[in-house]
Amino acid sequence: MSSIRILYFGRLKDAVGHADETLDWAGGTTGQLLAQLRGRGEAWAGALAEGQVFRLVVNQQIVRGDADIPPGAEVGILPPVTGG
Amino acid sequence: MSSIRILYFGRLKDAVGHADETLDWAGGTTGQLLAQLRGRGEAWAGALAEGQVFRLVVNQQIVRGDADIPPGAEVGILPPVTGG
Amino acid sequence: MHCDITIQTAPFDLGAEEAALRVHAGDAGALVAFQGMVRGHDAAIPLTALFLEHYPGVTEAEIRRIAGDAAARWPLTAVRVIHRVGSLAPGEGIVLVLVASGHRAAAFEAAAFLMDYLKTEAPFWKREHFADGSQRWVDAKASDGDAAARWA
Amino acid sequence: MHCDITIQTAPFDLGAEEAALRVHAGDAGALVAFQGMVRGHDAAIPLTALFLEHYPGVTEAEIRRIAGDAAARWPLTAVRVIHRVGSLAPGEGIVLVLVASGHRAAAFEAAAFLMDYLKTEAPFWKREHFADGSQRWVDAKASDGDAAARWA
Repeated sequence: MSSIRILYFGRLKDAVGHADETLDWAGGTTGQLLAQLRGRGEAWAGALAEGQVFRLVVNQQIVRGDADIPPGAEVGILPPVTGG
Repeated sequence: MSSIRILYFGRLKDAVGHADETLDWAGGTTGQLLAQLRGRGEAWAGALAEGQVFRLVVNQQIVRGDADIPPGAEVGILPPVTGG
Repeated sequence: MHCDITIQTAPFDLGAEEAALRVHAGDAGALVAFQGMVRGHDAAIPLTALFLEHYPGVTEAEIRRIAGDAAARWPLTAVRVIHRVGSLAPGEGIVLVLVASGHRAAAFEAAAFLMDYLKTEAPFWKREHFADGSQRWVDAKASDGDAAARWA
Repeated sequence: MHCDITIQTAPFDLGAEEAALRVHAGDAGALVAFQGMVRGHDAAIPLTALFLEHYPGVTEAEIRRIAGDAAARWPLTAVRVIHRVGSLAPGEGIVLVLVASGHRAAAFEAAAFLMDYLKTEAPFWKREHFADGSQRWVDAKASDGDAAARWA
């Protein structure tokens, strides 16, 4: 069975309780992934609410809009950034 | 008899032929001094023409407009600047 | 254009980086450097440390891409970016941006552009550790987003 | 605000000046440096040297005055200006401006403001010496006057 690896950064790591996870994944988009994760309950819906997610990264590429996530992908979920 | 000391800078030194001079001076303004120096002939009139003089300095203070030059003053005549 | 991007835990040295950059800067007449330092008294409680994390690989690639955008926009001869991650004490340098150009306005604008990018778009996250033992992830500032919007 | 202005014939060192300035910069989070270098290939004939002169006393006082203007306009904690005079070879530093502030935009703008002033208003004059033995006083550039007019 296919899966993806999800990486959480910054405050999202604390909010969801871990830095990374492996998720069964037959295929789909970033929008479908976010909807699925938000569906895990109130804590997840809050942690991954619109203003809390700044960018999604698929296989080390920042993606815009509703992008495809192929099985086997690495997906980074990035909260608003605070560098410099 | 009273006098002033005049200092020339940058290309003005070459244009008038010396770096400084002492001039008899009973009193007057920067405008009167420039008129007197320009009256020395065509070379002086050209060297001290409007676009060639950027600032006048009286006793180490940059002056604007037609400023008073007291007897005994040091007067700097500054061509357009090219620092930095 | 010469372009050198590093994410590191170690401190950096402005003087050494300037000397190294000038080897690659050619006949550039203008060099602008920006150095950001950890502020110890920005909040009500004194800061004891700042912890920074990034997305290895992605962050470096994104900074390299934006440096390329800057080079397309301004006539630059060399760009150097160092961003630190890990635990930093107040007063320590966090970020260094060096830009060399034949034109001083280009050097100033490109350095400001790169800093605005690093503040608003580059994947870095800061956590503040305070003298009372508390800690918190830093909130993104709206003013930084406004600064970056200047270049859009 | 700490303010240190020097006109000197000796070379300067960006790293040493940055370290010295930070002693006076307090809890400033942002430091911007501008360094100008002698360009060797700006004209048709290669440059062998640049000679700079100033008006001793007047030039220093004017730069100090303009640094005060900058401090009134932006929240600066420290300003350092070094301008060299005498004979300089291509590649050598001519001018160094360092500005420390709590705010990066203020540091960038104040450094650009000081450089525009130094280019267009400060009493300095440059003479170029070329590889063929010729020399000439540099003409003031209209573009520098335009840059300074931004701040009026």
